[in-house]
Amino acid sequence: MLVVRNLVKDFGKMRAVNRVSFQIKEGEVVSLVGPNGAGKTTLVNLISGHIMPDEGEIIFMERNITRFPPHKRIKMGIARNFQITQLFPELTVLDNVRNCVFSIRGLIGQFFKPSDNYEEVTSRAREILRRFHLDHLEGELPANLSEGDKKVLDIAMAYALESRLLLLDEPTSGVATSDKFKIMETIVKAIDRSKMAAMIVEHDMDIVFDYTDRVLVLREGTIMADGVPRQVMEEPEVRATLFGIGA
Amino acid sequence: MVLYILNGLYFGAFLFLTSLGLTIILGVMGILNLAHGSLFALGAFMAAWTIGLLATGPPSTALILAIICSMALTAAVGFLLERSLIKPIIRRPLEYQLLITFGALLLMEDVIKLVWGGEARYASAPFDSMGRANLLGLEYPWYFVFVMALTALAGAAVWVVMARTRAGIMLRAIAMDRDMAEAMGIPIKRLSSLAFMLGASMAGLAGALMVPTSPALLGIGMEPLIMAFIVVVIGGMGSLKGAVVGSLLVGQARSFGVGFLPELEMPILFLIAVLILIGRPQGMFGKG
Amino acid sequence: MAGRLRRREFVKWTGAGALGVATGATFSSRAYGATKKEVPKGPIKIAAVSFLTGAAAAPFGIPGDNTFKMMADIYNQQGGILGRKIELKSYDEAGGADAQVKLARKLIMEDKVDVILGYISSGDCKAVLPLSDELGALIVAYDCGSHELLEGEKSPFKYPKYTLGFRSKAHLGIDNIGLALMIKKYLPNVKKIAGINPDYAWGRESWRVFEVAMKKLFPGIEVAVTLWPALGATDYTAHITTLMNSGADIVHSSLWGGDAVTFTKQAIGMGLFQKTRMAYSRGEPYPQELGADFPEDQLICCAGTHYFLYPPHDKWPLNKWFVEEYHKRYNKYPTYPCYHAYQAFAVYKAAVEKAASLVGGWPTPEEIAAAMKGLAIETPSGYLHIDQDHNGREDVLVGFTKKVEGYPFPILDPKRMEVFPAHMVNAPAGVRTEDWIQSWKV
Amino acid sequence: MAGLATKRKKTGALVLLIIGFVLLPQVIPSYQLVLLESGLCFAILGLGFNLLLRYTGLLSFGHGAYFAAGAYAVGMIGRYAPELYRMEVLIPAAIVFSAILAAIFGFVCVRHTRIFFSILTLALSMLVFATLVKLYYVTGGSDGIRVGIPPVLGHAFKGMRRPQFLEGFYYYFLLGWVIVSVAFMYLLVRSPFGKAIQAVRDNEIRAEMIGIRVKRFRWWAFLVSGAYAGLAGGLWSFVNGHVTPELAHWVFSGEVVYMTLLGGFKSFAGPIVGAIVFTFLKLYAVSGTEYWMLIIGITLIGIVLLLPGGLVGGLVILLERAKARAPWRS
Repeated sequence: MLVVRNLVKDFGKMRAVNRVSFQIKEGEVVSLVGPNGAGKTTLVNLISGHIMPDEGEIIFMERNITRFPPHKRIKMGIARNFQITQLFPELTVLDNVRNCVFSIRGLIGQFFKPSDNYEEVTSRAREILRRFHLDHLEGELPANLSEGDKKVLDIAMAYALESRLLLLDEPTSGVATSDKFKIMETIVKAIDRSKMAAMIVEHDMDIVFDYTDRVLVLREGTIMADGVPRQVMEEPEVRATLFGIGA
Repeated sequence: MVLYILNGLYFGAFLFLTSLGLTIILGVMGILNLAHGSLFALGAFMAAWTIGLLATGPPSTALILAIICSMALTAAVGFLLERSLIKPIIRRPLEYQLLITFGALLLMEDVIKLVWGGEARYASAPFDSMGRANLLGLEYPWYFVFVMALTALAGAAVWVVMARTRAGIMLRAIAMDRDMAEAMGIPIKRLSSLAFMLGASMAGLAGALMVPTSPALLGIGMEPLIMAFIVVVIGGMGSLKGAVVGSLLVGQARSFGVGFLPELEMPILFLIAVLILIGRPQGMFGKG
Repeated sequence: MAGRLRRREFVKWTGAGALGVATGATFSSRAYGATKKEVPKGPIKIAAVSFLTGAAAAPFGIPGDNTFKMMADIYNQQGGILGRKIELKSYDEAGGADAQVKLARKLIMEDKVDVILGYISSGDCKAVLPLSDELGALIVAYDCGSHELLEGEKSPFKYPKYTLGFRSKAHLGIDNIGLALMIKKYLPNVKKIAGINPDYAWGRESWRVFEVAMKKLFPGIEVAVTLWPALGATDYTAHITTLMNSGADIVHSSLWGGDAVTFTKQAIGMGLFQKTRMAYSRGEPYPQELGADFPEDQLICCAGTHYFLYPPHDKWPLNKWFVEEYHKRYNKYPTYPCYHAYQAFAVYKAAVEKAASLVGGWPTPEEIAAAMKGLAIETPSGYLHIDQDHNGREDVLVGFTKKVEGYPFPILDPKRMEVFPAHMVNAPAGVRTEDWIQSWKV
Repeated sequence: MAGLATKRKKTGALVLLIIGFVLLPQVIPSYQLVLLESGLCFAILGLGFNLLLRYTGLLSFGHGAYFAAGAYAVGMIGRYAPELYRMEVLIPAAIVFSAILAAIFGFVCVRHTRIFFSILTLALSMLVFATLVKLYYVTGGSDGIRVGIPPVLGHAFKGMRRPQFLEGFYYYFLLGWVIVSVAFMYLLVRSPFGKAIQAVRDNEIRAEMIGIRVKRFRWWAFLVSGAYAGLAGGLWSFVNGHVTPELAHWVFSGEVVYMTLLGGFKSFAGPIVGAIVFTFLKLYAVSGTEYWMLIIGITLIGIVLLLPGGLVGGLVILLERAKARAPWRS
């Protein structure tokens, strides 16, 4: 479903992503690991279209989307969340999610009927909130949410875009360990394996092991390993990179 | 031809002095001070008044004293403005900042009226008494030469302050990154006042220098404000180099505009400004 | 009552019916309480609008306003108009055309003044005079010059343009035609002219009339350059240089107020007067303003025959009285705005008294207007005639500046002073000034 | 159910308000009524302006340009195409003309935000101002253009004086437009589009990442805002009877910002209240004293420093205080 070839991104002299190539198939849940500054977030930004690559290409559903603007990619089914949660602080939780639904339904440009009068969209938004256990907060402003709930809302917004490829940038960072798994459970439940895939940037190895089928290890902008988590984690070089021990 | 360039320089001198203050304040405090023109007017009225008082004595001394008084007064008023109005809203959204300086503008216009009355104030003795210089076969009023020289001097002084003194370097630091500067423990409050006073006194100087050639009137500050605004937009917000280049450019553009496109003397300047804004919203020497 | 009527009117309109004239009557009665056939007790409310602040205050607004006050005082000493005391209020003309429209609307609709005597700027006149008929109130423009103010689109045009709008003086035609005739007489071999005029109605029209007249009198004359500084400009250096390089023999200028002073000072400083000669279409006040600095041998027009030395005091005592009275009160010689203010006030007074003698009792604005049309009175500067087009007709005085013993400023050289009679400098009613000039046989 | 009750209350209040406005001409003197009409025109302008400031997060300091565009559309048609000088042509013309201008200027402006946006809008409006002043033979320069009373649907107001026109038909005509504009804006800011531009205001990056085309949506908002200003300008030109370049000058644009903050830009009704209050405040300051700028300036500074929520904001606070003191009522 996603094919990345020789992707390159430079920031000035510093090369953040260096000739990265990999694939993701339907139903896969892939984790992306690596030390800080390895280029994980940059990779997510490149695939989501937040920034444009200097070289290489990105193919999604057999189409070359390397130069597509974000809104086109989203239409095609690439959605993302943000490592540092990005919400709409002056809109209610419901509207935060509803905007996404309007957007993906191509209704976002409608300017005559109040949002509340779009029952179908609203109920869909509520359903998503329920799925992510936020339904009781729909009237609140993001500011009044707990860190964990903010995180979940951020993910729920990405999910609401009815994506086929979900790019999750550290969905559980900054969340109490007890909640981490609750969040992952909901996410994984939400992913319909028959036609969806996900790429999750993650630090927590337990999550990598428990919830993802494949892991990509990134170092200094290049992929140093790609495979089943348990096996990959055996490789001393990887352990050295990730935990700075062995080798 | 040479005369056009001279006129351009002469006009540019005023542009430079007024835009200097505007750009420093914009750079250091991120505020577009709409009341800046009123400071110019204040300087003009103060100078006209002083020269009027000293009408009996020699015009040159009257002029010098007038300049000193105007700069002192505008600096003081600048200080008051900064402390009373700008400081409280420095962290507030843009609309409040622009509006409060707008309020200050309205306020000062009427204060000037209250103090000096509504009639035009002429004080042309210094200009009349100086006569014409003979530069490379061209007749040109000494006074205009004097204005250009003094402006160059003032510009140099400001440059020295900004480049060489500790205060200047700290000001530049604030302009670059206010929060960082604050974190570094730079006394922002005091320096903001200093920047404001410096800018204000420059506007005052410009006003004082204008008065001998043209009467002090109500609303006299409007045109200088707009002109300085154009300069800042062209030169780049908060950039001294920008102020210099901008005022030279606008000065010449106007001088030759009047000479050869008399129908467009005003719009052409805005056209230049807009074109530059479209290409580089931060201006020629401004930072993004 | 009026309210109910208006409601009916509204209902009628929504019924897409036509509006009755009745509402018109009720309106004027409601808004103005114009009383019928007996003289009301209360004072006459007169609004005088002149520049009291800004560049035009010192040379125009203040002298004009002084004269209004002086005349109100004098008339009141004589028992007012038809026994009614005059209550004169002065207003500032500053703020531009839009501000003046708002002010005039307030004066008429809320303060319900009997008449507005005012306006120095042509821009303000053009904006305000139409309100006379729109709001049904008498407005007399006293100093502005725009000749298009009361002229139509093309000749012949229907007049009067406004039933209740007047100008108690001649328009700028006389100044600029006067200058042209003067140049023809004294400087017959002018080859090249230039112009520097303020960029609005007054400046544009002054130049147009002057240009048309010059081209008529000097076939094939060359126009070097025309400059249009904004009103209230502070720096004329670029303009002056352009004029000095233009090689023009004569530079026409209708700059006025502070602008004229500023320009002239900077021009003296830059040596313009060594290179060319200025022709000021309204120069009369500036020799007094600038004093001895004002260069000699420049052409000056007096917006009529308004000059503190003309008409000669022995031949025309009214001018002697006026000059002395004004000088006594304000310790300055009257400039032409003073004469214009006198004219407006005197014309209104005469018209009211004439109308009253015809209808008996206090006349309505319409009746006063009818009486004002065709009125002819004596003024300190000679005879003034308000023609059928509601515009004044005057002779015009043009001269050259000259330094003379006994005056701290150059006066008009008595030996080279010309008065062109009204019929030589005013177009007849119904003909546009430009077309009239074109029709001359030279 | 409580929601429904308040809703009914609200609609009730609204209906009363409209009835009040309809009956107003019977009670207040004609001069005040004309002033009010000016205020209503500025209210429409304020609504449009606030669509940018409040809902899109963009401070335009050159909104006078679009107001002027509408007013001059009327003036120019009167001057160059008298045969088209009919209300049913003029108002649409005003809207379209200003919308086009806003479309062009907006295309440039929406590429920037914050002070850059403000300065760019300011410069553009001053360009319009300078052009209007300089093209004397086309636009009448600083003298501006007269605006006569146009026929409406073939009905010419023959021999009618402007005050009658303004107190009679035109007041209700204007009121109609105000109601329509308010209603449309009310719907707009609650529509998906409205929520979208608020999203853009709140978080540009995220907005882009949920598929909102940030610049385009800003541009649309700019367009609508400009069209509102144009409509206001067109309607106002008949009230004033005279249009001048001053309308495009930044000082007028500054007054628009002032009105909006005076009323309170955080609330939907703010600009409307602000515009009407400002109109009366200014005129009575101007005619009451020659030091009107002092009054306007001090009120302005006072509002900014002491009442950042504006009049409406302050009122809301008062009401809440009252509620707090009398809990049984709410």
